[in-house]
Amino acid sequence: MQADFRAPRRRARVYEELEAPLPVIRSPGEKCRYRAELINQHVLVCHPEHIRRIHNQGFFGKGILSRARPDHSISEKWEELEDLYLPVLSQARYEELLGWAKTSLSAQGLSAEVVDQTLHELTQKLEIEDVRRELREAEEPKSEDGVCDNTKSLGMESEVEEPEAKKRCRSDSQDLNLDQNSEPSSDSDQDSEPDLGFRVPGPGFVLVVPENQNEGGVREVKRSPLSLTEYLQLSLEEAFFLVYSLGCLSVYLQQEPLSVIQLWRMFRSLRPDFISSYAAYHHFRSRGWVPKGGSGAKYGVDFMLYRKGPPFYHASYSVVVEQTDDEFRGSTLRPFSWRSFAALSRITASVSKELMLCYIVYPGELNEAELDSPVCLSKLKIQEVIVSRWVSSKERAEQDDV
Amino acid sequence: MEDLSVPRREELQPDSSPVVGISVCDSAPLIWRVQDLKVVRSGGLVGALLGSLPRTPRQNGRLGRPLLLLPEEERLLREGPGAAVLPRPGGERGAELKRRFEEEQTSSQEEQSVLALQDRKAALLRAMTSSLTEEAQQDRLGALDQNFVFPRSALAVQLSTARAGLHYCPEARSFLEAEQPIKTQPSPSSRFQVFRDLRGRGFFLTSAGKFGGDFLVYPGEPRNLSCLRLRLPPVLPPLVSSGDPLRFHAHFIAVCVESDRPVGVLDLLAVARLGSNVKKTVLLCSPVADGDVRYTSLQWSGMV
Amino acid sequence: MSAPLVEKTPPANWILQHPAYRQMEALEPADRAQLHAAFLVYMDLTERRWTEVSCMKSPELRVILLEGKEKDGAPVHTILPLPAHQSLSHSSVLDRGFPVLLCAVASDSTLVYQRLTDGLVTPDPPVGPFQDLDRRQHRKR
Amino acid sequence: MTRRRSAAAAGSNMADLNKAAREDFYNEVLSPSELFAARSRSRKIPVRGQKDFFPDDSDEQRQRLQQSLDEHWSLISEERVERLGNLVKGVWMPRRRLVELQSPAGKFWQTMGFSADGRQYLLPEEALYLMECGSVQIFHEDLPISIQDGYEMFLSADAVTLQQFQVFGHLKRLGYVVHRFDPSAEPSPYARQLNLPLSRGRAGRALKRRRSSSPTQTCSSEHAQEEDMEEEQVSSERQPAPAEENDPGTSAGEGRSWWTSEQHVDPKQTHSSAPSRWDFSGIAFPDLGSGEGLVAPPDPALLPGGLSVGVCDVASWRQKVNLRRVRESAREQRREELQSRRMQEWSREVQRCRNWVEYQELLERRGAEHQGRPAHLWSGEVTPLHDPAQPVTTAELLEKIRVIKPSHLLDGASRLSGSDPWRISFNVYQPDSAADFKKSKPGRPYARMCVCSFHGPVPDLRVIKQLASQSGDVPVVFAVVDYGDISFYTFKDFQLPQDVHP
Repeated sequence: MQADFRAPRRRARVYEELEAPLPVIRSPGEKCRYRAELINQHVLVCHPEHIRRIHNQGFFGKGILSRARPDHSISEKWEELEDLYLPVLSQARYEELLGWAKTSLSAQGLSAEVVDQTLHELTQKLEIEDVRRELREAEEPKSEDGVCDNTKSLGMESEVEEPEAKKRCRSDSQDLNLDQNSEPSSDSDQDSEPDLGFRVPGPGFVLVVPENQNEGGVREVKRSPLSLTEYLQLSLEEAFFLVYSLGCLSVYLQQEPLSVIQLWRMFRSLRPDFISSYAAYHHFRSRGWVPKGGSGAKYGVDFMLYRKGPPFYHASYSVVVEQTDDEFRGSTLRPFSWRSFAALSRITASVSKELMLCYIVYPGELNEAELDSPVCLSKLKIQEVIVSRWVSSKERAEQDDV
Repeated sequence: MEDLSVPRREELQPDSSPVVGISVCDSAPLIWRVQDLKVVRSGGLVGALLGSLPRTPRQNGRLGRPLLLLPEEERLLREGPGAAVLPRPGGERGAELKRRFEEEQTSSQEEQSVLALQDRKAALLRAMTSSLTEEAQQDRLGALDQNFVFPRSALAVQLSTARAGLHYCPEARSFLEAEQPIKTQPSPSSRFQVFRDLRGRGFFLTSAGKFGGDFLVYPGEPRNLSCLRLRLPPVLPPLVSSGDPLRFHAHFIAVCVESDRPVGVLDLLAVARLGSNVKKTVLLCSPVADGDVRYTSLQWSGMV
Repeated sequence: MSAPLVEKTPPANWILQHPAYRQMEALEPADRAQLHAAFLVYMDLTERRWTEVSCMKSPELRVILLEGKEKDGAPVHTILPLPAHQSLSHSSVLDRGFPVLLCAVASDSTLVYQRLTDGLVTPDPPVGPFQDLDRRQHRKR
Repeated sequence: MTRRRSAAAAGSNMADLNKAAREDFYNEVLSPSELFAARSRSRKIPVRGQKDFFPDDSDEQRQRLQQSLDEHWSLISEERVERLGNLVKGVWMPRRRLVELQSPAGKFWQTMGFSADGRQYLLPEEALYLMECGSVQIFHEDLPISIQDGYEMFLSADAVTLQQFQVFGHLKRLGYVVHRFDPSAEPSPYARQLNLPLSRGRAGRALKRRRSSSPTQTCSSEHAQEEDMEEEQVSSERQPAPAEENDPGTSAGEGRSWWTSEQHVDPKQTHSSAPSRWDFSGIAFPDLGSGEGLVAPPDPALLPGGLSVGVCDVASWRQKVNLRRVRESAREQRREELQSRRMQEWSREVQRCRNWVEYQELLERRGAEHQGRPAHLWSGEVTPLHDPAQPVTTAELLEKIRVIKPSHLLDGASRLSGSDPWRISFNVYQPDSAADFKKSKPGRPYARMCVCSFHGPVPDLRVIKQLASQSGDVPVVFAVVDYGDISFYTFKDFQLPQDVHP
């Protein structure tokens, strides 16, 4: 019996347009090659432009400092000060950042004297005019790779991202696209969006306000001691997909790029169920959907499945991945009882999603040598099953009041 | 036949006559007699009603007898106030019973016939206007007397719920066998330990399967806590209990886990999420040594 | 033309230089994934303006725990950061004395917090007439 | 502790027990006057008010609770009283595990019971349910039996179980028509696929079904073998799924109407103005519209060397023929136009190639700029599925990376032996069909029930496949009994539709 397909629910408010469904080139001459680091068994993309593309083209990963979209900035609160627009930090937060800067400087082997002096310079009160001048200067040179030059490099890259500016830049690039569209014989090379999207010269300044306004204290403009650049953390499945299926990502371990096989072996060693989990992920991607493992954790499942991407649609499915042999026996990844099953089914229904069991069927003849390479994926089969509570119309009317 | 020295059933306090008759159907412990149901309920055990409700059988909102006991309830009952398994019917029953059944039905028909006639007369009197003379009224009543027939089809008969009265195998009453084992589904003793402990704290418990837990826990009476600390067998609270599921929402979803057994974080997240969805606290319950139970409340943190 | 240059060696990863990270590393945790989880949770808590956030090693669990207060004057919480694909036993969260926040860390760094408290914590009564949320959802369909 | 108690009970308590039991013997029997009075009693169920959250020890709350309890007990203790004339009389026949009716059946006959040898019978679950409804009075050895007797005599592990009866009663009370499921009455998957009429007479079978000793009756091994053989004969033809199931218009209903495939071909592209070097008139175009789901291999002359193309299964493509197009935002449309223009340009270049050699050269030229692919990805034994230097449309890309084969629940299901304890118990028909329901022609069930215990295992894929294969196009519902609660779950086959965003 075939389950009906339920139309995904579009979000009530959508604030963006889809940049691209996947980070691949669509016309000759474009380039797309990204880099990530394997740190502590996790894959991190550090380059801001790479982050932006990988996230916006397919919604891979999550910003480690942000809730979802990698748009972390030094402060959520911004204030207008004359003609400047500055992030606001509390005195305590400012000092915390300062403390980190200090420890970090010391860790670089600098003498206490140098550290103190650096901090002293850093913490000096600034006049608005100084700030304006520095900002003017900062706008002159254009950085090649989109990373802001105007950072006080203290071992940690300082970079402040100004949301308005970002938005402006992005709409610029869209306009560029439109112009090209009206020009039929345009050179397609021109269409590749250059780094316009991330040239966001953050002010590098913050407005420090005292913890308690009533106790006096002054609001001061200071240099930001450091800000943490956002990194994009990819789940193992996402990373492997970008490497193996799209060929657009290179994962480095201690500055050495890993081959497809090396990565496969490494991920298998990190997560025993990696093959099944990846197979499911790969399958959903190959159908054009966006699986997110992180959102799945919120509901106690392996993936949430979105049409187009989380900004556009509510998730349609909660997915639990299961593996079976070719006799279709057993459920080893997540041995369900009716109890745990009832819980999942109920949670899923309460948020208007459907529960999907995704069985990865391993043929009997598949041996360990074959499993040692992602080529084995082509021998796997996938069986999707939709689980739903069957509710008769009359039963539904009865109140379930406990 | 009746032994008058025995106090009438109604006068018995629930705890002075605590033996509950349990009958076994397809190895499930069922309770049929109202009196037994009341004793069980007064012990704070809720059970689950399975049968169609006589008054309006075609709905599932409210069901009627029999009452199915959870394995934990059944065990607690046997350890506590006492329960006995009623034997399955068996043996001979003769023409004697059939004769008595027919006799009683005949006498019931006679009695109902009289009642029906009275009823009809009363109705007739109400209907007749005062314009009729006394004599005319008497005539009509007399005619009613003469012509009144109470057909057998109009006889009201009882379809007994519990086995009692002149029914098949009435000798069930002849004895109760105290220790007949009940083959219920094996229930882990950790579940029982948790059930006993929570019940001992005065909570009402029902099965929480559809909520992904073991028990739904309804508010109880704090004063019962003292008896738990002393680890006394649960006392019988008064008939009107404050947290009765009839009138109160469950506060907890109890999930029994063995304290040393690893639970997947995803499973934990699922059940906690569920609790927050239905506004209940998820309670991880682990029996530990010497019959004690450790509880951890699992709540959505509100940190999103 | 100005495509990102993979070949260029990127600036050093600030995580590895972060004082809190170095402190955690100094505790010599056995599980690198848990260390990473702990650091992410640390960053999240400071971002949420928790105060006095510190880390320590739990000898019995062999993991890094965090401690901190939601704000000044609030009670101390123990935070147990755990990769979402791991498991834990009930006994490991018992007897902490004060509330434990379990923070499940998904492999893409999504954090999910759960509050664990010893004993029975009665839930807050629902606001307004109580109805089974689940059912109402159903009816909407 | 228990033991001590029972030792005591054996002594003095035992006498008390007997006395108490004797009391009960008369306790719940109504007197003739009570019986007579019962005819005018209320049929209403008191409405349950909103529940409270916290007990607050207030008198008001206590009163409400007391009232609820009073209502509860009065409902629970109420006995069934019926006019003898309204009762159908039945006699329990223990050996046959049937109830034979002694007086004409009532309205229930439309959906329950069966006739054989000129007599009318009820199955035990039907009789018990009707007893609970106050419609029949069942006698055993000339004495009426109680509901309790009915439960104890009719239900057992080797016949109708208590849990099966719970599910039966639950559905009946909601108005569904519920019949025992007889696997031998179901067409084999093969017969179903070919839409064969049942070869053996259904009427004769009906009796057989009705008499089956329990709702869990399994099909005979002989029949199972027969099915297996039929299965083997057609296994090669089974590949294309039945068209009916795959037609999005019928099976997916409206839900899929918004859906579209991006596989459509832009008309501008196909009718390109560029002069063609190919002689299209000489190329036979496959006919996808006719019944065959398979397309013969193309003329080898049209193919580059070293390439062999076999028979092509186009079933999956045909599903997509009638899909409608999704509405796109203006930007999406622009982007797609742009892309199609780029592709047109590319295709113009490609069309300038006279042969495969030239095409390879073009590719090489194009690829030149993509030289220097990172060695760590491309020099190894396993390379990425897609070369990121090659421009590609999303649809092409997805096609390229689709390496894991999807599977259907019915795939390989018939070869699974049915030794598992999972069985379908009941066929269920919609309540609104009850009015014109014909037992002789029940039609296609609305669902089939597999009754299982909440404390038993959850079905694995094998079980789901087995039962799906047995049930055909009727959904199998797992009725999971958790003491008094019954939850129903379905496990349905699903293939996530492709969703291509430009």
